[in-house]
Amino acid sequence: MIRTATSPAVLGFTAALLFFIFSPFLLQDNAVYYRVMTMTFFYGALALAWNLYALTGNISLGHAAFFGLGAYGSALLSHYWHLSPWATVLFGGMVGAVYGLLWTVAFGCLRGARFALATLASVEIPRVIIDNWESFTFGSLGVVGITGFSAVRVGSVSIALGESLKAQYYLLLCCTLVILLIHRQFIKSKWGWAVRALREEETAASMLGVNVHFTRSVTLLLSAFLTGLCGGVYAHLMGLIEPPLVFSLHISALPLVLTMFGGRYLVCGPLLGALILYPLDQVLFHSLLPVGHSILYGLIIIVTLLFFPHGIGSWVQRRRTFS
Amino acid sequence: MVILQLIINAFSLGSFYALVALGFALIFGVTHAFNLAHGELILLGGYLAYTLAGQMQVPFLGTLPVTALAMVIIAILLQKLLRRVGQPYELNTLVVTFGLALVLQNTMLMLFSADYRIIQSAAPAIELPYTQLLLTRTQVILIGTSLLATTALYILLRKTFLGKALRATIQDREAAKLAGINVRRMSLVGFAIGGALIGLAGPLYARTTYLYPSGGTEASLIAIIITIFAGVGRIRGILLGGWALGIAESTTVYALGTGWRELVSALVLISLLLLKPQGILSRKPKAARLPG
Amino acid sequence: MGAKTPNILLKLAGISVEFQERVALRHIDLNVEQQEIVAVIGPNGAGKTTLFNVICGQVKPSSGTIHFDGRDITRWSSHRICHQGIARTFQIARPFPQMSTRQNILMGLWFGAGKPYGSPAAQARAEELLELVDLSPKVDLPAKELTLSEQRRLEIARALATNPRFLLLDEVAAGLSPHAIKEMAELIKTLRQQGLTLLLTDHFLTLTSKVSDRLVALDQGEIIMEGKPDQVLQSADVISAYLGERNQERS
Amino acid sequence: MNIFSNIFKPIVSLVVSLTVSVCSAGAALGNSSPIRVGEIDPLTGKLAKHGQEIHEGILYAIEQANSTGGAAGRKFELLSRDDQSQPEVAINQAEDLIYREQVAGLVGGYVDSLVGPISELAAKHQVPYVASASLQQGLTLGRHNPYFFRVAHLQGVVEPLCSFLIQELKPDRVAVLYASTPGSTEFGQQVRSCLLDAAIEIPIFEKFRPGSPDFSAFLLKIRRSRVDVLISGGFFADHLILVRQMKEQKIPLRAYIGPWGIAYPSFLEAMGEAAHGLFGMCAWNPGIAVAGADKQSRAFVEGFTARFGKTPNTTTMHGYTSAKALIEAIRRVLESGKELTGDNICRALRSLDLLLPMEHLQFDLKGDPKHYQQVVVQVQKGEMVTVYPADRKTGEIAQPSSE
Repeated sequence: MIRTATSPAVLGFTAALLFFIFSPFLLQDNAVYYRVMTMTFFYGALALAWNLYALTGNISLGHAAFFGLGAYGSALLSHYWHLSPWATVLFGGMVGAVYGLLWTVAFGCLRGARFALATLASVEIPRVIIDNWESFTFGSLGVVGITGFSAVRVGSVSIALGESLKAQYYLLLCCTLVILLIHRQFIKSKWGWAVRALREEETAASMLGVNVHFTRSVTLLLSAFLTGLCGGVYAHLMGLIEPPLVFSLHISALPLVLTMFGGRYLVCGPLLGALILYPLDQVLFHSLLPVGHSILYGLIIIVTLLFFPHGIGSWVQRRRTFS
Repeated sequence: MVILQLIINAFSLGSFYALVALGFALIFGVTHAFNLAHGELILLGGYLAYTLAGQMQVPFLGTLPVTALAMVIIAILLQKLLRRVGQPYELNTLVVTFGLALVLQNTMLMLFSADYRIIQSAAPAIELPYTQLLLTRTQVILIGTSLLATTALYILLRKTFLGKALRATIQDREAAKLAGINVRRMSLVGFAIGGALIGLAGPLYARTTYLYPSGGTEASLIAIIITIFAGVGRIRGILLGGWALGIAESTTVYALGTGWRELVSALVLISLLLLKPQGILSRKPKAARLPG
Repeated sequence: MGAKTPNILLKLAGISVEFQERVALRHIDLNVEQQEIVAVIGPNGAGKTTLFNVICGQVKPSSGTIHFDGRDITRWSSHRICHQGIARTFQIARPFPQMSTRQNILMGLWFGAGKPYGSPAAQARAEELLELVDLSPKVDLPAKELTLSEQRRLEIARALATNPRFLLLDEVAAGLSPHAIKEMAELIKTLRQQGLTLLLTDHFLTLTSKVSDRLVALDQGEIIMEGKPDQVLQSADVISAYLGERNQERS
Repeated sequence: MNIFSNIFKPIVSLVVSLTVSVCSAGAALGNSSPIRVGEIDPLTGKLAKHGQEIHEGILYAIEQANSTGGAAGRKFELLSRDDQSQPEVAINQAEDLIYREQVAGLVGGYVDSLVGPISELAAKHQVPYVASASLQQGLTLGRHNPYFFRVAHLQGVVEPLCSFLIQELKPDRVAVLYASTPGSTEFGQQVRSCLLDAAIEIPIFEKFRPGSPDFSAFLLKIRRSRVDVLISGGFFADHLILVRQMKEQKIPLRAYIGPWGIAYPSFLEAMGEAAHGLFGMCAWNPGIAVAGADKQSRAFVEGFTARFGKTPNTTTMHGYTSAKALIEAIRRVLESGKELTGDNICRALRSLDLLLPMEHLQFDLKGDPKHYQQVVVQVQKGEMVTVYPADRKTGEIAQPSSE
C-alpha cells in the first residue's frame, strides 16, 4: 500500500534474497548446503501456507491432513496415470483443498481450542483410510518409486529437476517466493485486513460488513491448497511416502513452531523461523550432539518465546507489524 | 459374557485416559496454560516410581504420594517459568512447552536410556464370582484411583472455599479478578493440584503401559483430547469422556478390527465437538453464550 | 406485509427467539420511522440485546419477519445487513484491540462504505469522525489502551463510518459521567439531524428519557408498554418490572 | 565473480562453512589420518531404543578394530547421526557425512523407508552403505545398486517361521497381528500366503498401529475365534502390553510368536515369569550363534558387557555385523595397497567371506546376505531355548504352563 522509505526489513529481505540467489555460484556443488536449504525453503513454504489460515485467529493442528492428502493424491496420480509431476502436484493441491472444503462445512462454527482439537482429530480420517485401503493406496507399505520432477527446458538449456540438487534448490526457492508473495499480498490487501479484523473481533467485523464465513472459508481453502501442493512436492522430491510420514503430527506442529518462532504477524515471519531453526538444527545441532540435538532446539524455542513473545522477527522488525 | 468383559476392559481403559487427563485439564482450566509437556511430566513421575519400586522396593501404592509430592514441586517450577510468557498466553505456552517437552524427552533419554520400562504386577486377575468375568489388579487400581481422584477434585471444587475461588477463575478470569480473587495465587494452586494429579498418573502410566523417553506425546494427546472432549473445567466430564473414548475404541477393535481404532475415536471426537461444543455434559446450546 | 408505509424504516413483525430452554423474545412487533429515536428499556435479561442481535443478523429468529426499508432482511447475515445501512454498537465495547483508533475507523470505512484504506477520502472521513467523537488526540493509540468510555465513542464512530441510515446503540449511557451523558445526548441529536434513525437501549434510563421520541419497555422478552417517554416511565407495569422481586432474585 | 567472492565469501562461510570448522577438523586424507565411518540411526524418538542398540554394536566393532591396530596402521573414527525416523533428515545427515565429513562408508539404519533413500544417496556419491537392519524385499528388487549391502533380509525371518509353524507346531487356526510399518506389513502378507498354502486357517488377520496402549478387545476376539497360535508382528513395547494382558485375561493359546521384540534379554527381564512359553525369533543372542562361531560369540558378549555394562542382543549384533563387514572390507582394500575408494570397498565387500557370530557373511549380487537365517526360540524359565531349526536346537518345545 503506502510505501514509506526503504525500511531495514526491506533491505534485509533484499540482501537475503540476493544471497540465496547467488550463493550457489560460490559454493559450486556443496550438496549439504543444497539439501538443507531446499528443505528449509520447503518448511518455510509450509509454514507460510499454514500461517495464512492461522492469521484468522484459528490455530490448526491438522494441516498434516492436507499435506498427506496432497502427497498421496499426487503420488497415486503419478503412479497410476503417469502424468507429469507438475500436473500431479496441482492435483495434490486440489485434493487438499477438497478436504479443506469439508473442514469449512464441518468445523465452520468451531473456534479456539475446539477447532484445534477437531483439526487434530481430522488427520486420522484420511490416514486410517489410506492405511487400510491396501489395494489402491498400498496401505502401510507406502508408495515407493515416485517419479521425480521432469526436466525443464528453458531455451536450449535443459534443467534436470529430478537429479540436480541445485535445480531443486532453485525450484523450492521459487515456490517459497511465490507463497511468500501470496502471503504478503494476503496480509497487505483488503482481504488481509478483513482477516485481521475478524481475528481481533469477529462479531464487530461482521457488523462492519466483513463476510466472516466466506473470508474464513476461502482463506482455509487457499491454505489447504498450498499445503496440499507442498505435500505433492514432498512426494516427488522424496520419491516415497508412507501414512505415518506424511500424516505425522510433526508436519502439523512444525509450521506452528516455526511461525511462532519467526513472528506470526510478519510477512516473512514463518519463513524467518524456518531459515533460522531448520539449518541450525540440521547442520549444527545434529553434528554437535547426535543424541541431544533436540535439547538445544527446545532451549532455543523456550528462550526466544520468553523474550520475544511475538517471535524473533519482532526483534528484527520492532513492531513493524502490518503497515 | 464377552460383551460384559469388553465393557469392564473399556471402563478400565477409559479410567486410564481420565487419569492421564486430569492434571492437564485442571491446569488448563485455571491458568489457560496449554501444557504440551504434560506427557513428559507424567513419564517423569513414572520413572520416579519405577526407580522407587525397583531399587528401594517401595510397594506400588507407596510410590504414589512420593511422586505426587515431587510433581507438585516440578509443577510449581513450571508455573514460575510460564508466568513469564507473554500474550497470547495459550498459544505462547503451547510453543514454550513444546520446547520444554523436547528438552525433557532428551534429558530422560540420557538419564534413563531408551529402554522400555514397565512396573510389573505379578498378581493374577480376580475372577468375579458366578461369572467368568476377570478383573485384574491394575484394572481395580485404575478404576479406583480415577474415581477417587475425580471425586476428591469434585468435592474440592464444589464444597471448599478454595475450590469456589478456583472454579470462579476457571469460568471467568476477569470476573474472578473483579471479585477480589487473587488470580495469580489461584494459578499457583492450580498448577500445584495439577502437579499432584500428574504425580498420581505417572506410576499408573508405568504400570498400565510402559515408559520410554519419547512416549510423552501420546499421553499429552490423550490429555488434550479428553479435556476438550469433557469441556474445560468439568471434572466429572473428564471421567465420562475417558469412558466414552474407552468404550468407542474397545468396541471398534472388537467389531471392526484393530486398524480402525484411531479412525473411530477421531470420528467420535469430531462429532462430539460439533454436537456438544461445550463438552460432553453440557446442556445449553452455544447460542446461550451471547449476552442476553 | 401489505403496502410499504413511506415513513417506516424498520418493521419487526411477530419476532420470537428461543434458546432451547427459554424464550428470549416473544412475538415482538415494532416499527421504527424514518429519523425517529426509539429507546428500548427494560431490566437485565429483558431481551434488549437479543432484540439487537436479531435485527443485526447475529441471532436468527425462530419466527417472524424483519423488514428494512421495505426489504425482507430476516435471514440475512450481518455483513449484508450492514451493507443495507444498519450499524450497531455493543453493550460491552468490541473494538479491534490491536489496531489503532484510526485503523478501527478505517475498517468501518473500508468494509462498510467501500472507501479503501489508504484513500484520501477515507482519511478525510476518518478525521471527521474522530473529531465528532472527540478522539482526535488518541488516533494512533491501540484501541485496547483507550478507556472504556473512549472505546464506546470509538465504536460509535466506527459504526458511523459504515455510512448507516439506521444506528443501534446498545447501552449508550453505561459507565458515562453525567457530563459525558450530556455530550452523548447532543451527539445523538446531531446524528438525527444528519438524517439517521436511531434505536437505543439504556438500562438506567438516564439518557433515553432526554433524547428519545418513543420508549419501548421490554420485560421477559415481551413488550409491556410503548409510547411517549413520560407515559411509559410512569406506568406501573414498567416500574414493577424494574423494581420487581424477580429482578432481585437474579442478582 | 571476484567481487561476489569478496562480498559473499565471509557470509557464506558464516552460514555454512563455519559449521564445518566447528564440527570437523578438516577432512584431510593423509595416510595416517583416521578412516571415517558414518552411521545413521534413529538415536532419538520412538525408535531410539533399537537405534541406540545398533549404535552400540557399531561402536563396539569400531573400537575393537582400533584396539587391534585399525587398518594398515590407520585408526577408524565413527561419526554418528540421528535420522529422527524422517527420510529428509536421514538424507540431510547422510549427505553431510558424505560431503562434509568425507566418510569412507556408511553403516546403520533401522527403518526400511530410511534405508532406501540413504542407499540411493550412497549410489550417487559412490560410497558403500552396509545397512544394519533392513528387511523389505523392494529395496534390492528393482534397480541394481552396487553400493548397497545389508546383513539381514525378510526371508531370513519368514522362511524359518513358516517351516516351524507347518512342521513343528501344526496349528489349526492362526491369528496374525502385524504393525502398520512397511516391514511388518510385508511380513504379515508373506506369513499369510505361506500359511494359506499349507491350508491353515487364518480367522484373524489384522493390522495395528505400534504404540497402542490396550489390546484387551483384540484378545477377547482371539478367545472368541478359538485360535491356537497368535503371530504378533509388533515390536518390543507392543509385546510388553499384549503379553501381559494376554496372561491377565488368561487367553488360551498354544503358542504366542513374536518375531521381533521377544528374544531380548531385556524383554525377559521386564516380563519375568510372564514371558515363560513365548516364542520369539532372533539371528543371534548370547548363547545362540551360528555353527563354529561360539568362541567368537562368547568373546563378543564378554567384551561388550565389559565395555557398556549391559548384555548385547540381536539388534546390537546386527549393528556389529554390518560395521564388521565394512571394517573388514576397508582393511582388505588398504592392506592390498589399493586406494580407499568407494568402488574398491564395494568390490571387497562383494568378495567378503566372514564367519561372524550372527551369520556366515557373504553378499550376493544384489547386496543381500547369502546365509542370513533366524532361529525360533522359546522362553523357558527365563532362558532362551532354540527350538527350530533342528540342526541348531538346544531344547524341546515346552507347553505353556498357564491353563
